[in-house]
Amino acid sequence: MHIVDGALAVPVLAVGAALTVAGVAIGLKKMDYDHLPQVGVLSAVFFIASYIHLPIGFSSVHLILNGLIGLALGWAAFPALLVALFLQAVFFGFGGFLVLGVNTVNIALPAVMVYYLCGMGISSSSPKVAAIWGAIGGAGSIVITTVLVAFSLMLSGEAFLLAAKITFVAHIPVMIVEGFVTAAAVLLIRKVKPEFLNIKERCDAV
Amino acid sequence: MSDKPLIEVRGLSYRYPRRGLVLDKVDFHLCQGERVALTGANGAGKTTLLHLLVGLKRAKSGEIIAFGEPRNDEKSFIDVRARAGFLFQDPDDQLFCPTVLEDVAFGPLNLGKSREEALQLAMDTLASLGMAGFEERITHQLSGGEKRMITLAAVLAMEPEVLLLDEPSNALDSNARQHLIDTLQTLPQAMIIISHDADFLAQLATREVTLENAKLNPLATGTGINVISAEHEHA
Amino acid sequence: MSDKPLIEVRGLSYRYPRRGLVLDKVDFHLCQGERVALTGANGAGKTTLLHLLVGLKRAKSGEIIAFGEPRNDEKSFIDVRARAGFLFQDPDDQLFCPTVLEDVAFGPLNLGKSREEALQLAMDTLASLGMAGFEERITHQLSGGEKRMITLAAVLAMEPEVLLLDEPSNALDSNARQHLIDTLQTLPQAMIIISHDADFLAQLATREVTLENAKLNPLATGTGINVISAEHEHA
Amino acid sequence: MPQFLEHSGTSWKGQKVKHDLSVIDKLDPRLRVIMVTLFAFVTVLSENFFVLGVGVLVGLLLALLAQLNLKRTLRRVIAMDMFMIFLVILLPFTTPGEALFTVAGVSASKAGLLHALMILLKAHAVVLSLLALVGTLSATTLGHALAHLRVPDKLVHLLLFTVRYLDVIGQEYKRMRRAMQARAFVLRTDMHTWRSIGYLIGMLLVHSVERSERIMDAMKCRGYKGRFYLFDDMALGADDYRFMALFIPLLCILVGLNFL
Ligand SMILES: Nc1ncnc2c1ncn2[C@@H]1O[C@H](COP(=O)(O)OP(=O)(O)OP(=O)(O)O)[C@@H](O)[C@H]1O
Ligand SMILES: Nc1ncnc2c1ncn2[C@@H]1O[C@H](COP(=O)(O)OP(=O)(O)OP(=O)(O)O)[C@@H](O)[C@H]1O
Ligand SMILES: [Mg+2]
Ligand SMILES: [Mg+2]
Repeated sequence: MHIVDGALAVPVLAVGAALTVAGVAIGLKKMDYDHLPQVGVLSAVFFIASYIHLPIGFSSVHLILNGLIGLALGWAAFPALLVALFLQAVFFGFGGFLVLGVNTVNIALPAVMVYYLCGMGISSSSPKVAAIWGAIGGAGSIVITTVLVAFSLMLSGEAFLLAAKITFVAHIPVMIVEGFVTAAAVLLIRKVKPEFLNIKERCDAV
Repeated sequence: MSDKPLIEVRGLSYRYPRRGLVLDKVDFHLCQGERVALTGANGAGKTTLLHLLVGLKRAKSGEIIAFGEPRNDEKSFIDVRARAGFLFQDPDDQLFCPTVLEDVAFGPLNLGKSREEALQLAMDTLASLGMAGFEERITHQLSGGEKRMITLAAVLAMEPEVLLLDEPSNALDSNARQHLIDTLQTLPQAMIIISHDADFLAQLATREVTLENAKLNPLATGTGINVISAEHEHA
Repeated sequence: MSDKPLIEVRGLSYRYPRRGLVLDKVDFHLCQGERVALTGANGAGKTTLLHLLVGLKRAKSGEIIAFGEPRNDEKSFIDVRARAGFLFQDPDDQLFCPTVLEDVAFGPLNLGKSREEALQLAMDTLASLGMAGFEERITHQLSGGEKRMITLAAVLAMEPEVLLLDEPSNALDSNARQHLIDTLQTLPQAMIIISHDADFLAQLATREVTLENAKLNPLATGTGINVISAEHEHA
Repeated sequence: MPQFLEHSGTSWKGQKVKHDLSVIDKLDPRLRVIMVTLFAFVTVLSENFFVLGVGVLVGLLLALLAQLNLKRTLRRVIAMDMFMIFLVILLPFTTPGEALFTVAGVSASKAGLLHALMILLKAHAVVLSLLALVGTLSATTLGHALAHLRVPDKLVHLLLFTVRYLDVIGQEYKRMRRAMQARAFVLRTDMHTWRSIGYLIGMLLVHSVERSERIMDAMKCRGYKGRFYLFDDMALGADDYRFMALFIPLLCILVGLNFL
């Protein structure tokens, strides 16, 4: 999902950077110092998820988990994912440096959207309903991410259209896997530590 | 009871990148009915040895013969893992399902059992350990002693022929510890038990081996070395 | 030696959301020179009690008087934490700096010492525990026993007046355990020691209290309850 | 990303990647961050092949100066290549223009090929300089450098926390995965696998959050008041000025070449 340096047009880079700055600013504002460890942990989990490969037929996919991170963090997903992507870029050469803004928006914006779209759903009293919303969140965030990646490519040149389409098709298995995995993770966290998904607060708010 | 060893190890060596040699040409065997205590200082390499036995780490040199066959690749170790139950040093590492029943049924499911069979087996195993009624409890919220018993159930539900126990009595209070000892004494499986608790081992082990300076040395406890001791009390 | 308690607790209660009451109107005090063993089954609430003493959790009701002053808000507990050294159940939670020296110097730096003073203090503390030469080692790569000694050094470097030790002998081999006992015996501080290891406590504690059904009950060990025992062996 | 790269990151301790000390390590961390940023701007914004060629050479030179581990660096560069391989291969065929050659009836344009080449050069120049100048810092030092460069305090703290937990969580993940393997778990393409991995991740999160709370507690017990201390001072020295004296004119020349 990471885009490398040099591929995108300058205006796309600039818009991505601006959106990331805005998102991170909101995220930092909503996150107090006592929340830091929790956000840091999720940032680390995103980092590690990219090393978890699941087989799909003869090939394999790695997890992204931005849906799960969004569900747990809301706007704080922006700083969390920026930090993880920054570390990946600097120490592992994943993605690039100047595209960091675009990459962050592509992965963190869907996370925040999922937080608002599926947040109610996963706190439903029925585990089945919650799991379904978890799956929607997991798969949905990948759908939105791929669409955003495709958009960033297309806006940078007509010639990228085919690559953008292929990116989308290639990620369909990822969407399915992420859906199931996120649903299971949501089910487990609901049972074991519901406060972690802000489920209690949401129930109270209703 | 055959006298062919269940697990046999010849000239096993292992080194960690920055740590150097942890195991140096170790020989070892485990026979039917034995309960071998594996002792040694912190960091001697006890956990590492058990990991090697089931192929979670791969030896740099040496042979592992388990259940009559040499094992050297991932594929052959999968069969070993199905037949040797491994209890980890920290029960938290081993419990990952939300409820006790799901966790205990995980192993049988991996062995290809159907969902119904696996659940039945899980319930039977829990009952036989005196843990009936825990099925729907949330694993994460159990006490240390309960977690230990559940991980034991999870391992026994796979109906293993051998048990590998890594410091099972750690952080247990005296009641939980005694319950564990009593349970282990009734089990028919051959075992390797890592522990720093001399009294715990005295109540269970039929012989003792010690890891020191990367070498494995036999140590006599009770009447015999390398033979099934006479006090061996299982039914 | 004054007979005013260093730490005193009156009517302390605590409950966890799904777990219910863990501590029910507990009274307790720790005097100069005492080494109190705190025992109880797994999940009895021993760790919780220590956390309450230094304000890491906030009691639902009850009083905590530490070093002569009542403590009830974050601010007043900061002073308690500076004067009471807390050794956590799992050393991995406590070693958060990359190297040993940085970790041991972390506390003194937070207490406002200059960098030179802090480093000097860290080195002296390590030396006094027989851990000189470990300064540049990477904390993650130490053995269990070594980690335990380093966390003890980290706590002692803050020159605390009281030590709170949560299962310090867990998973230690017999040498490391004896080294720990010997070290603790030479320390002048009053201590509360949580442990399931009866022999370990027998060598250290001057009296014992037990948590059971959310209540704290005194238990006699040796000659006296609530008074400094005669066998108290520090210099 | 190919399978063989799995776990190359989980074994990273968030500390300095082990490498021989080099000239680069004598430079001020802040300077390294600023220089690599400027260099990235100069190369990414350029459309001139000569400039980009020199950029890649500079990247290589920096990598040599930093004495990067060859195998590890190669692995990382290849990993990056995997991200764009599609893009680069497709470009010549999807860009309209004068045909250069045809594959299976589709013609590749010269303009597309040049565009693809340009992307390759830019990406490699940036990644090499990044790994050489910043990738050789310990993550903690990097965090402090960023703090000195006025990156918001909370963000820096978040970075430091992430780095601290990476190792802990990575280890925990490995132990849990091993425990699953020990119970004869094998990754397959089925629901059982996905559910189990989902549970694993959920449990990993729960453990990690609880551990993070305990670590926070332990830090509070040692008097932590929201500040990390670091034993290395950051001050520009003679080496730094020498490096600037070489690097800044070089950057200026590269920028200038674009307008020739
Ligand atoms: N992944 C690793 N990388 C480097 N060294 C390691 C690694 N895992 C373990 N070690 C080192 O290898 C040695 C043996 O470790 P092992 O866990 O087998 O010891 P052990 O005998 O089980 O000790 P304990 O009684 O403390 O559990 C230790 O010194 C440990 O620090
Ligand atoms: N954050 C929490 N939320 C809910 N319950 C908790 C939480 N932390 C601890 N508990 C429960 O509170 C009880 C007391 O826990 P505590 O850690 O104080 O026990 P302990 O006496 O230290 O046990 P051990 O000997 O196993 O260390 C346990 O039943 C535990 O499951
Ligand atoms: Mg071990
Ligand atoms: Mg405890």
